[in-house]
Amino acid sequence: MSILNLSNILEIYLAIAALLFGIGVYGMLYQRTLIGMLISSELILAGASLNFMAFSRFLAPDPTTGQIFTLFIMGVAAAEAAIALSIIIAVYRNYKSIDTEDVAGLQG
Amino acid sequence: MGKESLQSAIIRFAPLDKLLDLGRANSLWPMTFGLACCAIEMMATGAARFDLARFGAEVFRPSPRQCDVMIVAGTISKKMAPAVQTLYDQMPEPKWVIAMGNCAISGGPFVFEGQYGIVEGADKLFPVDVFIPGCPPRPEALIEGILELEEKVTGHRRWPRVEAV
Amino acid sequence: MNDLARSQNQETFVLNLGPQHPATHGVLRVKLTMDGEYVVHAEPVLGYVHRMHEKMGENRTWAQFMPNTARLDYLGALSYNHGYVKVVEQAMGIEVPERAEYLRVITVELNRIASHLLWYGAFVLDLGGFTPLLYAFDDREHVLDLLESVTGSRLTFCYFRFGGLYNDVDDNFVGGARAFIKRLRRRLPDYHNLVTKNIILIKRLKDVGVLSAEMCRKYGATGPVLRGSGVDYDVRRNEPYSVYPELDFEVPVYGEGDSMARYMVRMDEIEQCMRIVEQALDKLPEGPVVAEKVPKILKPPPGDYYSAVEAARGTFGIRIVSDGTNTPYRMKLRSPTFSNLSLFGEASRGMLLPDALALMGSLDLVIPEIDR
Amino acid sequence: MISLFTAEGLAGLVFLFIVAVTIGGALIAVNSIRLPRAITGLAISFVGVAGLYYFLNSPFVAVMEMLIYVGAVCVTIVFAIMLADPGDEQRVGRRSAIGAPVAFGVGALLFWGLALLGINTMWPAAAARVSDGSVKDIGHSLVTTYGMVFELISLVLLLAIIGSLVLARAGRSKS
Amino acid sequence: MSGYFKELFGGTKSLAVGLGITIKYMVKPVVTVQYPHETLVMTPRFRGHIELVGNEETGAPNCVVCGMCQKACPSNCISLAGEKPEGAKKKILTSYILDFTKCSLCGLCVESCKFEAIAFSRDYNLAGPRKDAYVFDLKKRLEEKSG
Amino acid sequence: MILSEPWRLLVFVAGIIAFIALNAAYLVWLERKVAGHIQRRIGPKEVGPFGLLQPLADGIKLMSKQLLVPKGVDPLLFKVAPLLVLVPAVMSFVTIPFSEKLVARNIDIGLLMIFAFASVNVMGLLLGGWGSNNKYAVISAARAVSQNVAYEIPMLITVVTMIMLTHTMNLNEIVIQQAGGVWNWHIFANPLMPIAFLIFFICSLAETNRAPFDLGEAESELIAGFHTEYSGMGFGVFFMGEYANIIIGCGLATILFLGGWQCPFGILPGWWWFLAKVYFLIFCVMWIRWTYPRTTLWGLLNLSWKILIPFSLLILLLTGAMIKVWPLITGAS
Amino acid sequence: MLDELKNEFASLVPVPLIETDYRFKGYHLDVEVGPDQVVAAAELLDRRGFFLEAITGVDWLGKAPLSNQPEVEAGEAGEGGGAGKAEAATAPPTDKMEVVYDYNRTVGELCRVAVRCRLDRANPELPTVSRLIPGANWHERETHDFFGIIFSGHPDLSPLLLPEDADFHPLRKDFKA
Repeated sequence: MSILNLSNILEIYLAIAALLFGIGVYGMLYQRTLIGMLISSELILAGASLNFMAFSRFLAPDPTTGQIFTLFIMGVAAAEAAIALSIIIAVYRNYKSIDTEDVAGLQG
Repeated sequence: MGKESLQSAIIRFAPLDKLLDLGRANSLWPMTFGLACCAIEMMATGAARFDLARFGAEVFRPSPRQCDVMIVAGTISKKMAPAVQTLYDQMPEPKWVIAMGNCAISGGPFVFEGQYGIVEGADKLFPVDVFIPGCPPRPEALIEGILELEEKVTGHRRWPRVEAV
Repeated sequence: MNDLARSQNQETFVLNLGPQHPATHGVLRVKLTMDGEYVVHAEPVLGYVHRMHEKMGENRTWAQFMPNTARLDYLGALSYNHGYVKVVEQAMGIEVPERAEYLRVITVELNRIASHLLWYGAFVLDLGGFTPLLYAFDDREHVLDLLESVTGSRLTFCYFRFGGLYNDVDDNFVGGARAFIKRLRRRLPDYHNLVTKNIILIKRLKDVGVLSAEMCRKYGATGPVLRGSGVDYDVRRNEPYSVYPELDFEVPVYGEGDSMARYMVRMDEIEQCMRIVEQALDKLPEGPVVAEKVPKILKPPPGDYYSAVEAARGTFGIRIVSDGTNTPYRMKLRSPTFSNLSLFGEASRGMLLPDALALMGSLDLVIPEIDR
Repeated sequence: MISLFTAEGLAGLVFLFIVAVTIGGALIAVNSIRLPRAITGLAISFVGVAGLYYFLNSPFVAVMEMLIYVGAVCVTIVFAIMLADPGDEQRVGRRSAIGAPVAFGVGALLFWGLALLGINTMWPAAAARVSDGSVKDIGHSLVTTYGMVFELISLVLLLAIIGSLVLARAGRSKS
Repeated sequence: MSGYFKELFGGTKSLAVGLGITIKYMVKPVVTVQYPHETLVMTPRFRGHIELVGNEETGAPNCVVCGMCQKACPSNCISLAGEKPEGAKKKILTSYILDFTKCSLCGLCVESCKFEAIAFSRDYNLAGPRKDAYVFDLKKRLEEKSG
Repeated sequence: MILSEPWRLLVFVAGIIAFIALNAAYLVWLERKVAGHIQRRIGPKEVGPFGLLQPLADGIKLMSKQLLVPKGVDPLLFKVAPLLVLVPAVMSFVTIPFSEKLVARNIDIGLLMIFAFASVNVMGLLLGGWGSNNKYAVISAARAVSQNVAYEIPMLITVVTMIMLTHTMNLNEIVIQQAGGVWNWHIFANPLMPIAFLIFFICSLAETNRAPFDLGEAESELIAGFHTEYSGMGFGVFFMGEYANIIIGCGLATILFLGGWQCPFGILPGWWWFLAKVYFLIFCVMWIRWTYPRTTLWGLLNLSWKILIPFSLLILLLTGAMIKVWPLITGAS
Repeated sequence: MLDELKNEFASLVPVPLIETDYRFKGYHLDVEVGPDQVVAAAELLDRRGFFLEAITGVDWLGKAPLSNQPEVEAGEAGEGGGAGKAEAATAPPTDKMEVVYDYNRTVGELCRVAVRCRLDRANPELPTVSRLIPGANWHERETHDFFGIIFSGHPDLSPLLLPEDADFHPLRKDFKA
């Protein structure tokens, strides 16, 4: 197995997907701003989609299935981004901060 | 000025220097920057009758970052002087200054004893490369000023000299 | 300019237009408080070309102040020449020969055409159209050629003298002026087709920057700005001077008060200027161009005198105070754009940035005249 | 052994580069203090993911990834940052000290677990293909097998539009 | 609705008319005077900086050093000096310096001169790298001109 | 089997970059000449014959100009942004068929790919404006993006109409369908297509931030827009990207509507015709720029929502009807 | 019209109200008011549709204000200025500042009114009219710039034409740069 042949191995994609997922989770916990968390969540979604795509490419009898799932994830992600951002802006308007802790504090 | 500092950065290589100078001299982009009366003549120079574009110098850029030459066209008041200085500082090297009109050269007709409002000449603020006297100078004089500046950059003059008759 | 400093209220921010900004026609600074692209508050900051004209008036003799008047409003220098010689002649009781008065009117109106042409170009440039500026300049060059052939300069004319003119004109000038008017008559339809009727321009100017007549009165706005708001006032007709009473012209008035109305007033004024010049050329009498009894050293009787003329931008008023010596004691220059601009702060409230700049362009600013 | 100077070799090299871009972008995205920078990282990472999709025989999804994520989602987020910028100085030093190691631990643990799971599982070999996954096939399945989901997604998007409009407008009228 | 279509058609037409005008001017000849290669002729009244006028025969300046021009000048750009040689009737000009960088080209000096000793020059395209080049020694210029 | 011809691709990419650079340079020259003659002046003339060396001089000058990174900006964003504008433009060229053979990568979804890369371009503008730490640049970037997003809708609807008509997203395929005489071009495919072409053209003007939709660079309002703070080559790269985008917009219009490299008379090779058509459209773009004043953002959005989108939807609907319903009525297969 | 105006002014101010020779002076009515009547005069004129053309100051350092003497004006119309000068010389010098408001109107018969107000040079202060006439705002600021005259109640008297940090008043006769 050559290092140049990695693109044909399912496990590599799974590992990358896992890494993206892990980075996303790390970001979710690490970032303190709502937008930062949104960015991390996009990474998590990207990891999940990559899994779908990889399985679809290597295992599924019908390769369209994974692609369609990914497309759906994109649609949901776009909707999620739009909603999340309008929430963020609304929150910001009300509390003049997008820091998660500030929001929590002000609610009480 | 301006040239020296750049030359130290680039390895001295005569043909290259010459090429760079040629490029710069033929692509002098002025700043959209008029202070007073002379600015109108500056606009007239860019207009159809005189057409500064023939020398590639009609690209008036409104942002100092993209300009090569600052045509100080008009009276610099003391209130304006810091802003003019800032604009000059914001221009990237190599840069040149043309003082157009008597006000920019020496304060012109607005100099009198006890004046409180104007800077007596652009060269009090920063080095000036070409002076164009007149109140205001005719557009031909501004073109002549651009040609003078090209001569200064490249070291020789490509265009015939026109003697006034 | 480089810091993104936000004001106290987080929703708004301060945008500093100028002092060097393409839209301000020179060096005017406007502090804009913006909410997004909406102007919340606009505060013009003046004085960047303050050239001490009023102080210089006190330091120079009456005759020596002449070149200064040309540099106040360099686009309509002859109107200012006219205002100044008029007030001094009024104080001294100098009678000006008729030919000189006719020539004054002709040159002033030609100068007004040049000024309006430049405004037309610059205004469309503010709105993003570049080509009309160059067409206007093309025509303007012809006026300037004419004026240069009599006055010797292209911009800062210093042509009028107390009691008359610097020198007489020749037949070439008369013929040239007629030819120019013919040429401009041919060109104006192109201007209108290219710009006035353009849907983009109409959309940008119609109902934008509406100034009410009352607002103009409160701020002392004059000239095309006032006439664009439906007030029929023109110094040339309401307070006749020179030979204007003998000439037949209309004062264009538009009632809408929006930028389009101000635009139309100026465009119509170009046509009226051409009518005036034509009539004046027809009626141009023979005779001397300088009054005979003009004292060598002027010493107007003590007292203060006021006089106003209609400059291209509005009423140019000049108040002189003489103490009977050969230098003015006080010289107050009332420039029209100073008052016209002062309403910008109130008028631009709540407007979009491009619309506010269109409004500013339609006020026809010449900054050195404001700053003096 | 594949030589570097064949088509496949070059493709392999490009693949490695794309993986690096993906991971690097993701790391920039989560580690940046400045949000605009984080967004740039995210965009870079998405471009990388699009490249991976391309390698997975799906140029269509790759292009859609660019179109939707880079062109729409990232731009929307930048807009949100512009509208609600907390300013850099405000955020520096406000990160709790325990947060970072814990977050790193959780992330690393998840990665380790998932990767192990993925690599150690014996995946069944690919069954016989019923289609080759071309755009035509995707379109076909979208309106046949997955028709219902397709409709649902459009509903979700519609709701998202209305919802964000309502939210944004509510904030606006208040100010 | 009819307003909508009216505006749409009217607007489109106005845009087309605008394009027609620019293309019309595009095919017309240019009006540029290509300055260094060709140039406009200055009008006889063109005001350049002032120049001393010499006697046509002798070449000596007409100036009688009365100082009227100096007094008339609003911006003090003229400074002249003269001396009265032994036995001569008139003062003779020794130096006539014009600081053109302060001049406003108002023409008051020429107007004030009763002896037609100064006139406007035709220099319309002055430009140069040195500021002091525009402090003219007019007497020297006159001498150079007359040979 | 993925990258079957990497070397060919590399050569093409190099060629495209050279093409873009040369084109950008000479389009600037052309623009200045066109502007000059429209305004009855000459334009660049003295530098080389007909001013042909003018772009060279400008290029040399821009390259030797000091690159200023103003204080207070994020250097990474500031430097990446121009590339984000240029690189997608280069990538878009990969799928554009200059002639039947002269195409870097004949991808089945080429049309979609161009739009995907065009959307990255938006990101470049946004980051350039945001990264400059200059209010004018930020406003300009926001404007440019809202305009791009607004005009993507009618543009994509028009493109969908085209896809319905052609049944393919492969650009070369689309051109091949238009073989034959001029009447086979898609612009004459049905009576609605000229309007569709107009909509597409207007949208591509707006997408490339050209006058009268150049709100992002509105000189009289926003100094120089999102590239206010860029000097030297940073500005040059923005410029190149902009002109590359113009070529792509006009090229796409040519491919979709004007028969791409198809020649109506059978003389001269295909790429010649393609370029001739593209340059004609580019001339129109310049002609428009030097004729009209600028719109405002609201005027722009009004145009998009009130005129372009309804019309493009109508065309989509009618075209769909024509394709599906018409055969049913006439009984043809 | 002019008479009505004169009557109204007469009820407002007891002191000199001069109808001037328009052809010679350029304005019709010359009213002198005290600092406390400036606003009332503005109100009166504003009600009658006048607009403010300009505000200006005159510094009469060591001189008697000239233009206020009816004899001079009546006697000198259209002539040279010998007698007026003599008149001025005889008046005792007083250190005064003067603020002149030029009113004009756009409707009806032409009528220019100059309202002037004398102030003590040591303490030049008078109420602002900018609340009534917003256009006066800049004129007053400018007058403050040039003469240091304080318009009490003015919203912002920071320098308008002079640099922001200027603390000099250049049109005062004792100003030295």
